Amino acid sequence: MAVAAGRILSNHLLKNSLRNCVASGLPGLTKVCNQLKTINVHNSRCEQLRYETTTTVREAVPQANAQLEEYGKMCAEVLPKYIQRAEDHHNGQFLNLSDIAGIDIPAKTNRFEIVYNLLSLRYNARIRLRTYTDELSPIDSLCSVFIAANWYEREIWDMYGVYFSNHPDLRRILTDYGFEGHPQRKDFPLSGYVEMRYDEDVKRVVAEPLELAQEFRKFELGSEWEQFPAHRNREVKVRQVSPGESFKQVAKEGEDK
Amino acid sequence: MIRKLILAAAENSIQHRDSPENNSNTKFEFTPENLKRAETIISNYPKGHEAAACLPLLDLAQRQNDNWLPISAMNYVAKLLGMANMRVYEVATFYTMYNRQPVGKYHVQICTTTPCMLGGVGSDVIMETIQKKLKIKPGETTPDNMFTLSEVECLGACVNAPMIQVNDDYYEDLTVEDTNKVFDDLIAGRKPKPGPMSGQNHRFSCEPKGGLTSLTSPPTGPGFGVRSDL
Amino acid sequence: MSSSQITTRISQQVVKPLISTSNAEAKRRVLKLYRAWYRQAPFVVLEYDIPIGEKEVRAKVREQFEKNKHVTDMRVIDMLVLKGQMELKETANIWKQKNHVMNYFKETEVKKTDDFLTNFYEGHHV
Amino acid sequence: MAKIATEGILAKLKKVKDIVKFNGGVWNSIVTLYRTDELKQGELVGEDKYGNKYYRNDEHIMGRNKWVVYSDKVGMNYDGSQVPAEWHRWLSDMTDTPPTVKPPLQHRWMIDHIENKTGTQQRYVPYSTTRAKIQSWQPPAPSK
Amino acid sequence: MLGYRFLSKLKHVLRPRPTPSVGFARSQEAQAVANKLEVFIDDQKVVVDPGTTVLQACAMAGVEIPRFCYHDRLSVAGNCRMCLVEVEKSPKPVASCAMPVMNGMRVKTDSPVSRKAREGVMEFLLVNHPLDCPICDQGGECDLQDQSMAFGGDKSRFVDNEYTGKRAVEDKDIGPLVKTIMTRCIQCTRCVRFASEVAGVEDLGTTGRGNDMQIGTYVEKLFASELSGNVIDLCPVGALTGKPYAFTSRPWELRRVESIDVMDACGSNITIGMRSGEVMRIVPRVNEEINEEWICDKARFAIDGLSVQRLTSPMVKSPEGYLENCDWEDALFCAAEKITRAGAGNVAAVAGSLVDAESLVALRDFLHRLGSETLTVNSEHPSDHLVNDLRASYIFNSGIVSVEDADHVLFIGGNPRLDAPVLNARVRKCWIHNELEVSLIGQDVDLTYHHNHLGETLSTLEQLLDGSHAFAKTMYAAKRPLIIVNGKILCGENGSRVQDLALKLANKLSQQHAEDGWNVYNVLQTEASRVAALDLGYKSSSKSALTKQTKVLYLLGADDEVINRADLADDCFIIYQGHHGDRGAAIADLVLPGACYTEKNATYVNTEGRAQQTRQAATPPGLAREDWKIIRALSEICGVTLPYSSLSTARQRLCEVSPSFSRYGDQEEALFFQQVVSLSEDSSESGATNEKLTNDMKDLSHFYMTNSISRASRTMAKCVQAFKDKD
Repeated sequence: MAVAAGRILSNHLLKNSLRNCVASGLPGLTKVCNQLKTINVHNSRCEQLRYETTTTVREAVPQANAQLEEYGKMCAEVLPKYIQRAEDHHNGQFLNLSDIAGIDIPAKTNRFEIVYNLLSLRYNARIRLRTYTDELSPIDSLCSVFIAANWYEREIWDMYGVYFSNHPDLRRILTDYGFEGHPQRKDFPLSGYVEMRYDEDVKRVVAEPLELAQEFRKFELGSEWEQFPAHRNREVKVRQVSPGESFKQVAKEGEDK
Repeated sequence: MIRKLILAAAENSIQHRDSPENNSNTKFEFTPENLKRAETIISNYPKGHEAAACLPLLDLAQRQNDNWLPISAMNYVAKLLGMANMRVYEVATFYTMYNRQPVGKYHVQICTTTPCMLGGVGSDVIMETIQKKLKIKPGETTPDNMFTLSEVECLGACVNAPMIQVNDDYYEDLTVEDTNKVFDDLIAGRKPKPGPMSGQNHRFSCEPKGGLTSLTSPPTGPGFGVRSDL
Repeated sequence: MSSSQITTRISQQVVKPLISTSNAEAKRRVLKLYRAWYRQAPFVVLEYDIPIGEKEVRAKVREQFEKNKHVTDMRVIDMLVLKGQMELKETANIWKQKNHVMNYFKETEVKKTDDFLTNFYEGHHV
Repeated sequence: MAKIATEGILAKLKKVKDIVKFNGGVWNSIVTLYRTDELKQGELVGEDKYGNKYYRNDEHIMGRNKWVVYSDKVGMNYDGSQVPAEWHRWLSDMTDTPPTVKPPLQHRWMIDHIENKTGTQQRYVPYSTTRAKIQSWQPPAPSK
Repeated sequence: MLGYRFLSKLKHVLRPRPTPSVGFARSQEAQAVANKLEVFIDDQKVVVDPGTTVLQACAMAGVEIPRFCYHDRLSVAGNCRMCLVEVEKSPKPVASCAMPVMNGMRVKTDSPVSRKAREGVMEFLLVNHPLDCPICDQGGECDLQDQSMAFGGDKSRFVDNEYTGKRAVEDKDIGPLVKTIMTRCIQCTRCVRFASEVAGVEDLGTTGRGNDMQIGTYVEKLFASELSGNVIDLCPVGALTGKPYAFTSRPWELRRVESIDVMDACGSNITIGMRSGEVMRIVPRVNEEINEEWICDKARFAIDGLSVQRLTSPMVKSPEGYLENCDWEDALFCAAEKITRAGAGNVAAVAGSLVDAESLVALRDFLHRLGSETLTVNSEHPSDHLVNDLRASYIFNSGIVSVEDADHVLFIGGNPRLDAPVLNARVRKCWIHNELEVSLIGQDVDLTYHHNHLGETLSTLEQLLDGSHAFAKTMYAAKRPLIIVNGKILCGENGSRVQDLALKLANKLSQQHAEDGWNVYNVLQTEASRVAALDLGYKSSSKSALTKQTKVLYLLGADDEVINRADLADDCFIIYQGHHGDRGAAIADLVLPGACYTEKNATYVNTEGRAQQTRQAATPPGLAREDWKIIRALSEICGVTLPYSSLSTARQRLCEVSPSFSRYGDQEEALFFQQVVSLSEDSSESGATNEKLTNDMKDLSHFYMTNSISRASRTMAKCVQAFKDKD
């Protein structure tokens, strides 16, 4: 049900060594792996990703690419069982948790996507692990593995309301005490629910339901004299790629065009 | 330098600026003869299209008014033709042959376009001669209001290069002596004979300098080349 | 779809429990939390120096709990209990300030009225 | 020993007497003591145009050797800012030459010394210099 | 909003011009289908009428061609070359705005040739265009900016001007409304064409030639037109911008509120540009049936009057005679006390020119509940003899758009150019394109087009009626004549006589040659509130209605110099409710601050009887409140509470009175014209006929300041001054 996906990214090997590992099972990265049954390799996102990462600093070393790709495959198969191994596996040494990010896609059943970015300083390689959850399903905390996860997870809890079980000190980190709701959720209104002001009578800051006496600032970028709307929002044509289709086919079609 | 440019720009500006001799209150009216001429010109064009007579009427006005067009003359023509003033201004500013600033008695226009610059002695020499003679630079008028010198683009007499135009007359095939002679005459009040000057292989018009090279035989008569049975 | 239906659907899918494994346990947690809040009330009054008595604080606590009395989903109850615990911790440790506590009582909020003249004088848009 | 002590006491009493005398008798000394919380004797260096009197007595340690007795006009409402600039620099040891010896330069553009008006009706109240977005109509005066 | 204008433009192209009476259009339609042309725009087939240009055909196919000089409502100039497109079998790209389509033409709008042509043109246009976009008021809504982004190349080959500088052109001073920065001009000549075709003021032109060509007036001159502001919208670059608006805001900061203009009775559609509760500017909104896409300068520039001389607090007169601020409770109780003490029948109300229908109906109901019937509009009409009970007698029956189909327009009184500039622009358009004949009775004025001036007196009208006038024959020959009577004339001294004669003449004309269903009789009202007020049963004469018995006079925005303190009893208590401290507030004993048209959602009915609504852009300043609410609150305090307390219920009440109020945007046709005529025949009276028809709008200087908002506006005052200084 929850899905964990591992993807290996590296500055220099991104062109073709991508693997999206999708597994079904319970969330909680440390345990999820035991239930990881299938490994499904998706190529459908290749083009998109190629796009994201075309700015390479170093020149690609095919050999290293191949190695890391192998390693990625191995990770995808083995690593979920022992996620810790991603950290201290001899060939990986992903010792650094650089970031935990969250994405909210309300339309999905498991609306939250939690993304862990790991870095191996030893090999200058990065690995990106994704897991999915909903509002009520807790995720196992990674604090026992990475101390750095503490505040990141608190942030995720504060912003998205994803509960991390076994977190040593899960509480709000950014919002004010008494703040209701999780601001990064897509269904949280941009203006919030309450507005704060200093009240002269009670001599303290009060929070009141939103009235927006002050104008809510918004830029209207469309011209009064719009003449060429077609040219302004030129549609980006997105080609749907079915899972069976290989990246090379897509790329080739693109060249033909 | 820049100041000079700005001043020059202001002088030649397309914008009208009232001055003592040129403002909308300056008196201008066609003389009775010219009025008659104007009416004839207007009658050349169909009714309702009087505006077509704008160019000749402006020319008439310019000729009547010492070779330049004050704003009041433009307004007068506009009124005469039932046009908006602005439409006449548009015409008058478009054509360079309408002088919207006072000019001297003789408006000397020297062509400095490539053929005149290269042909004969070259317009550079002629220009220098005139400047020396009149002691003015292009765009200026002599203090006695006799001459205005303008540097212009091609006047369509390239065969007879170099050339100048003084009011309505062309003086062509100029040399330094010819030029001096023309201006001596003009200063003396005589009118030199227009056309190619004698200095450069005197010719009648624009025929080749060394005599005709084609069409030398007499023209054929009627019936030439026609089938005998016709 | 009522929340109980959701629960069944989810339970069929083997959901991961948040904390509690049974409704009884969830209920126990709620009561425990309520008790903790109830006992905290005099300290809240004292420590935050608020112009409100214990009684009102307890009434407010009860009101806050009753606001969610319709909730039957065990996991939702758990989540609410978790948030309630965090809130209690923030309150008990005096991480909060007076205004945070007082915001529960909404004393400055103006009641909306349908009376035309009142709204007219106040300049409220109806 | 006792004699010395006695002399010392006598000298002190004399000093007290001098000070009381300097301050214009017992009653005036009590008033001055009430006003300034101390009773001192010193050389009158000068008086400014507001009526403040400036004294000096180098027997006191540096920092206490110059002092001002504010004009009787201000009563108990005396304030450090009532000392004009030229005396202020003498009083705070920026110079030892009092303005009585070296009068300050006078220029036409100089305005009179004003004490700090904070807390009074004449206090400075900052005001907005931006024009109001909406200007209200000012009704005309009644025509009679 | 993004594509609104585009869509509406497209609609304009696609939809045949609205014809009020369908009869004549039918047969033409059938004919037209036969000789349609088939063209292919980017391989897409489009069937168009002959004479359509390539650009229009492209628009129909949904392909927008970039353009600068081309404008739907102006003649084709074809001088910017931006609209070049590739046409198959044509050796060169063609200027699509000037090229009529030919059968089977294949146009390629996005081919390499077209794109290269555009890039080339853009490169040329930018050779001398200054790069001062950051300080240019057009920035953000600039055609040149947008199109160079969409169609331009990324670099220029004209690098000389890094040394020589770009061409600089002197700025022209053409008045207090339009700011010129002529260096930015790309010589599209839209402004020149607008001035000579639409505004009818041939002051602008292109002087000089080549690189020295300039747009300007040649002589220093005021661009004296009541429509001059429209050149700002027309200018595709920042050469012509609004002088009062200069450097105040950016278009993307503005919140757009679609509203209605109330400066005249046409009800031009406008968009209010609002930023943080302040009205920054007003621009026209397309409405083919009213204002096309023009608005007059008063509508556009009088907005600075909205922020000065405002009534921001209720005021009550002190015993010393000073108006002093008070709070609403005091003001309302004071008013209520006076009203209840005055007793039934002694309370009168006069409605001004900018009042909305909601407050009119509220005031009417309020007074009726108090037992008073004295409700009038602000007019000088001496007695109430006008036939005003039937709608046909006071609205513009045939609609503004009917001018397009008319073959003869007879103006009676007034100066239509200044009373209804957008109507006059349409008449001028038809005078140019449809050979419309226009004649005028009344003081002769400059209408910007040729018209027959028939006479100045009533007798002219009589002569026309009995056929003795020299012009009568031409007039009776007209198939679709329009008589447009100025509303101000009807309110004047001879109002009822004029109405009588005009109605008879209209009747006679419609019986002679006019086609069936053609409305001849039209009234051009000049005040935005007038039709709504008359619809709601307000009487048209305030002079006679106000007697010495009036104890309390309620002025609802009545600011014109019709009511004088001297005409009233000494103890008459005057309550003024309105938004500006103007003439009305000056004589009042009690002032209740209301909202002006940008500050409320309100209904206005234009001269055609078309209900439209303004939308709230700003909030009423200070303690000011929406007008109908004030009356509603007062009614409650007087003990005669009105039964509506929200805008929607107030509108329901309006709807009960006349359903036409709720049909926003539609012109409500008035019936019973024949009854109006017969009524007028009953009331026919003979009077002096050699009296001249008065006219208070002689020239532009009278145009700018006509109501409390424009009288408060500094910009309008500057315009009057500039016009007076002109000569």
